Amino acid sequence: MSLDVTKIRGDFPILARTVRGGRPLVYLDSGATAQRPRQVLDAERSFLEQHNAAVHRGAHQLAEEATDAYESARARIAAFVGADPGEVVFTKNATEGINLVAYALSNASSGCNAAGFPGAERFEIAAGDEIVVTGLEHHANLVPWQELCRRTGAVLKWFEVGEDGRLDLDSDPITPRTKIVAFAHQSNVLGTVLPVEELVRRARAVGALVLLDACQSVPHMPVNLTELGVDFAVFSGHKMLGPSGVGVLYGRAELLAAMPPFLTGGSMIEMVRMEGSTYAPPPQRFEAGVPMTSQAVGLAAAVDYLGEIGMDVVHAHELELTALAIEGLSAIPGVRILGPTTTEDRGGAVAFVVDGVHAHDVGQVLDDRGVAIRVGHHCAWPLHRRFGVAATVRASFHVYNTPDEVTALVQGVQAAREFFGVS
Amino acid sequence: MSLDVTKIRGDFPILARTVRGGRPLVYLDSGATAQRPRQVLDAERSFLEQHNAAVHRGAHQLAEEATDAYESARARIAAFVGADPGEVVFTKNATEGINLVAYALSNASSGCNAAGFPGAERFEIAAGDEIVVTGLEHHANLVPWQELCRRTGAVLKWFEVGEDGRLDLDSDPITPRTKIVAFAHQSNVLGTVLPVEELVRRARAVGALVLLDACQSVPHMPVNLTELGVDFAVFSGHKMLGPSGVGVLYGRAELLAAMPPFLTGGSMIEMVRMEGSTYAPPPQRFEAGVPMTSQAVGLAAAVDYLGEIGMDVVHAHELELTALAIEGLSAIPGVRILGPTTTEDRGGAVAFVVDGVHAHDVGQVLDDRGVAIRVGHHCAWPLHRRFGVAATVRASFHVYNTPDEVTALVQGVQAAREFFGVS
Amino acid sequence: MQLEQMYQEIILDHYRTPHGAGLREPYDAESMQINPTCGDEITLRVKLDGDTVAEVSHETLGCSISQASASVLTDLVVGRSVEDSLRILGAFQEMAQGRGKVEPDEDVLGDGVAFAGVAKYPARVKCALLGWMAFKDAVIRSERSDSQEATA
Amino acid sequence: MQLEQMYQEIILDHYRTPHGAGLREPYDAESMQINPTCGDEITLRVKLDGDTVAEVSHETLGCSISQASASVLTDLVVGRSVEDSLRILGAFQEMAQGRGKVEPDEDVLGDGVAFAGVAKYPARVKCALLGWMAFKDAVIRSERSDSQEATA
Ligand SMILES: Cc1ncc(COP(=O)(O)O)c(C=O)c1O
Ligand SMILES: Cc1ncc(COP(=O)(O)O)c(C=O)c1O
Repeated sequence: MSLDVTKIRGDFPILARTVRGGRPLVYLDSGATAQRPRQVLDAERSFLEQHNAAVHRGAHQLAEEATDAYESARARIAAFVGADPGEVVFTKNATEGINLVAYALSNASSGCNAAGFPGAERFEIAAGDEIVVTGLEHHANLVPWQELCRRTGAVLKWFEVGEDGRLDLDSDPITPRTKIVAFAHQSNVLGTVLPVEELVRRARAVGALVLLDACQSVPHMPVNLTELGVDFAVFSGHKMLGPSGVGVLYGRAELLAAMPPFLTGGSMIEMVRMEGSTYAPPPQRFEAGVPMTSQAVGLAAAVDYLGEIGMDVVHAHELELTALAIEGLSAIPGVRILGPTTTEDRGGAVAFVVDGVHAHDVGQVLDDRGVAIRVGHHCAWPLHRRFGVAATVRASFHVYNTPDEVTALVQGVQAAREFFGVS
Repeated sequence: MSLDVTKIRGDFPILARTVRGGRPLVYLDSGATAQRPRQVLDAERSFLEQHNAAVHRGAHQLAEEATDAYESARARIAAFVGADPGEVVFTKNATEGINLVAYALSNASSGCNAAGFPGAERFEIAAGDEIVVTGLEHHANLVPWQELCRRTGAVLKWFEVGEDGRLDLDSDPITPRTKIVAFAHQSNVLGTVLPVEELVRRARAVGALVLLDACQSVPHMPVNLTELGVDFAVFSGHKMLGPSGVGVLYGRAELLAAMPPFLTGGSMIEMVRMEGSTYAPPPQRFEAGVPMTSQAVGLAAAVDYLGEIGMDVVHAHELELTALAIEGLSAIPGVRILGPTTTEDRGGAVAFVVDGVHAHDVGQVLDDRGVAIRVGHHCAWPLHRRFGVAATVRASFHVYNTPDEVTALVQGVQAAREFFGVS
Repeated sequence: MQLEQMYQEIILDHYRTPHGAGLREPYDAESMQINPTCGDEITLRVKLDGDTVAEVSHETLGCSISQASASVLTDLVVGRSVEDSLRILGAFQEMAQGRGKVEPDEDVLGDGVAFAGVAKYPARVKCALLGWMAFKDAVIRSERSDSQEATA
Repeated sequence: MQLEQMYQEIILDHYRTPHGAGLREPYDAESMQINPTCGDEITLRVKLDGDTVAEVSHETLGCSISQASASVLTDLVVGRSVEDSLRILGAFQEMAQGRGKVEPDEDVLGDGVAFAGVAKYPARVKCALLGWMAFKDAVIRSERSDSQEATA
C-alpha cells in the first residue's frame, strides 16, 4: 500500500546529484518533465545494443526483434490506460497528438482527402461550427484549436474557470453546433481534476467528439480511457518517467478507422502511385516515417515500473505531499495558492504567488537552495490572466518526492520573503 | 585518410552479437536505419543522468543545463551541414520535416494564418499551381505533396527516371507555375546522386522554392546546405548513427522567418489569449511542445563522431564497398543491378533483382546466413513500378561495414540461386 | 540449416508447379490483394456451385511462400462447402500467426501444415496469408452479389 | 550564498525605488515588450529633444531584475545623445549575454555593472534586457516617425 521512497529514489541516478555549490537536488518540477529510473534507461539501451533496426520494414532477424519490441511496447502501454493496442498511436509528444486530431478535422473537410474512409464525414467541420475548450487549458490544447478555427471558419468557445479553480459548469458553451469538446483531465497549474463524466455526458448529448488532455493524469493516477468513454486522449512519455520524444494519441478504434491521415510518408500507406495513394489501417495510418522505436520501448518500461508500484499508490503518495505543501504554504503570510486547497478532485501540482515577491525572484531563492520548481505562466497564459497574475510559482510532485522536500520548499518560500524584506 | 574499421566496429555494441543460431551479424541495412556507437548512447545517458529537465521553460539549474545542452546540440548539427543554428528546426524525423513545409504552404494559403509574418505570401499556393518532384522519391517526399495538392487544388508533376537510374533532365516539368521543387539528394534505392546545382538553377529560374531530401546524403558524404543553395532540407538522426525520434528541417533564415507555423502549442508562442495567439521567431516557432531533448544531444554526439572521422573519409569508404558489391554482384548470372553501375555520382545503396528468385526469398537465404539486407519497395513504390519489378533486394553501407561483409553478401546471393535451383 | 524448416520440399514443389495458377473464366467473384510492405500482388477468382467451391484460379506476383500458399489453398478448398473452406482458412490463419507455437492438424490442413515453419518468421506470415485473404474477400463478395440478386 | 551575487544591493535599491516608473506625457514613442516565458511586461516611453534622450518613463510588470534594470536604464540614457544611449545599450547587452565572462566597464555602465551577476543565470538574462529592448524599439519608432514627417 505505502511506498518505499528511499528505495525508489535509488532508481533515479539524477536525484543523487547536487546543484548550486553542493546542495542536494530537490526536484519539484515533474509537472514540466519527470526524471527517469535506471530501469527505463536500461531498457532503451539494451534495445539499442541488441535489437535495433527499422520496424515493420525489414525481413531480417533484427527487424523482427525490433518490430516485436515496438509492438509489445504498444500493447503494454495500451493496457496501462485500458485501451486496445490498435487504439494507441505513437506521436512525438502530446502536442503532436492534439494537432493530429485538429488537422484530421480540417483534412476531412477539404473534401477528397476523406475519400475511402467510410464515416469520415464524422470529422468534417464547416464555418460556424463550434469547438469547445476550457479557460484552464495548456497552450497545447488551445492554440491548435485556434488554428483549426482559422483554417475552417469554426468558432472557439470555452468554459470559464471559477475563483476556486474549478470549472464553472454554468458557463457551458456547448450547443448543437459543437463538433468537439477538448479539455484537460487535470490542470497542469491548479491541480484541479475536471469532471470528465459530466463533460462527456454533455458532449454526447449534442453528438460532439471528446478529446481528453491526459498529460497530467495518466502519469499520476489510475486512468482507464475506455471507462471514461472519451473519443481521443493524449499524453507524453517524458512526464511519466519515460523518454522524451514519444507521446501517445489514443483514439476509439472505430473513430481512428474513419479518420483521414495527418502526417504522410513511409509506413502509413497501402498503395502508392505517382497519381495518388491509399492508406493503411490504424494505428499505422497515423505513424508516418521511421518511428520513435527505442523511445516506445523506454515508455513501456516506464509503464511497467509505474504499474509495479501501482497507480493508486502513486496517487496517494502524491496527494500526501500535496496536502503537506498546501498546509505549509498556506501558513506563510502573503502566500496565495491558486486552485483547490483541499486534495479532493485534485492532483499534485501546487501553484502560488507570494505578495510583494515576483515568482521569478521566489524561484531564484529556491534554486539557490537546490529546490527546482517552475515559475512563469506554465503554458497556461489565459488562466494566469484570469487570476490577474503574470506568473506563479509551481511545485509539482512525482513518485520519488518526499515530505522533507516539501519542507525544503516551504522553508525556501519563507527565505524568499525574508530576502526581499516582505516578512 | 583511410579508416580503421576494426576500431570503429568496437564502438558499436550491436555488431558483436550473433543471429540465427550463432552467425555473426552482417548488418547491411543502414539505409533503413543505422546502428549507434557507444559515444552516442553514452552522451544521451549522461545527459539523462545529470542534466535532464524541460528546456526553455525552467529557471533552475537543471533547466539551464538542459537548455544549454539542447542549444549546443543545435549549433553543432547546424555547423555539420554548413548552416546557422537558427536555421535548424528539430523534428521527430525527416518525414515530419517535409510535412511541415507542405502544411506551411497550405496554412499560408488559408489566409489569416499568415498574418503577422511579412513575406508569408511567398508560401501561398493556389489551385493550378504546380509542385515538382521526381520519379525516384521516397514516399516521404511524395505523399505529403500529393496531399498538399488535394488540400489546395495544386497539381503534382515529376521528372522521369531514365533506364540508367539517373534523372531524365529532358523530362523537366518545371514551369512558371511551379511553387516548389522537392527531390532527393541521393536515391535510397538506386544510390543515384541527383544534380542539385542544375535543379536549383532551374527552380530559381522560375522563382520556385527548393526542398532537398538529404536523408541519404547527410549521413554519408560532406554536405554544405548553404553552398548547395537550397531553401529547405531534411534529414533523420537514426540514419546517421544518431537516435531515432529526432530529425532536422533546415530552412534558410529569411524563409523560416516568413513561414507560418505547423504544429502549435507550448514553447512556440509569443503571446496567447483565448481570442488568439502570436508566435515566436524561428526555430522556436516550429518546435511545439517539449522537444526531443536527449535525442538532440545524442544526434550532436553522432555528428561529432562522424566529424572526427571526416565525412570525405566516410564517403570514400562507402564507395569502396559499393564498388566491390557492384563488381561481385554483376559477376553472378541473372543478377541485375538497378541504378548506376559505377561509383560516379553515386552513394552506398545497391539494389538488385535475381532472375527466378523473388527478393523476399533472396532476403530469407541471406538472413539465414546472418546477412541483414532489406527487401521490398523500400518506400519507393513508383520507382519499382518504373523498373517493372514489385520488389528488390537492397544492401546499404555505413562506416562500420567491411569488404568481408560485401563478400558475405555476394556469396549469400549465390547460395540463394543454388537453393532455388536457378543456377 | 534453418532454411529447410521454412522452405520444406512440399512448399518448393507447390512453388514450382502451382495449382490453380492462371486466371480462369467464368467466375463468381474476384479479389485483388496486395502486401503493402513488399508490393506483392495476388488476383484470385472463385467460382461457386451452389454452396460448394467449384473452382479457384489466381495470378500471383510474389515470393515462393505466397505462390505456394495460393497453390495449397486451391487444393484444400476446391470441392468443399464454403463453410468448410472458411474453417480451413481459420485453421491456416491460426497456425500462420501462431509464432510456431500452434500445432497444426494435418487432417484439416493437408499440405498446409508445411507452412508451420513460416510462422516462426513474422515478416513472412503476410506472404503465407496473402492468397487466403484474397479467397476470403472473394467469397464475401460472391455472397454479397448473391444476396443482391435475391433481393432484386 | 550565491544569491547576493545576483541580487546586489544596487539592484535591490533600484527595485525598491525605481527611477522613471510611471508612464508620462508627452512622449515621442512608446514600446510594449513582453517576455513570452514568464508573461512579464514593460511599457516604455521615450521623449527626445533633438538628438538627446530627454525623458524615459515606464511601467513594468515584472520581477526585481526587470524593474531594477529599467530603473538603471533611465539613469544611464536620460541626457545622452541617442547614439550614446545605443552604445550603452550595446555594452549592457554584451555583458548580460556574456555568461559572466565579459568584464563590464563601469565608466560606460555605471550602476549597470551590478547586473554582471545576472549574466550567470541564462534564464534571467531576458529579464535584465526587457527594458532595454523596449528602449531600443521606442527609439527606432521615434526615428521612423521622424523620417515620415520629414518626407511628408
Ligand atoms: C530518401 C529518404 N527520404 C526520406 C526518408 C524518411 O525518413 P524518416 O522515416 O526517418 O522520416 C528516408 C528513409 O526512410 C529516405 O531514405
Ligand atoms: C496539461 C498539459 N497538456 C499538454 C502538455 C504538452 O505536453 P508536451 O509538451 O509533452 O507535448 C502539457 C505539458 O507540457 C501539459 O501539462
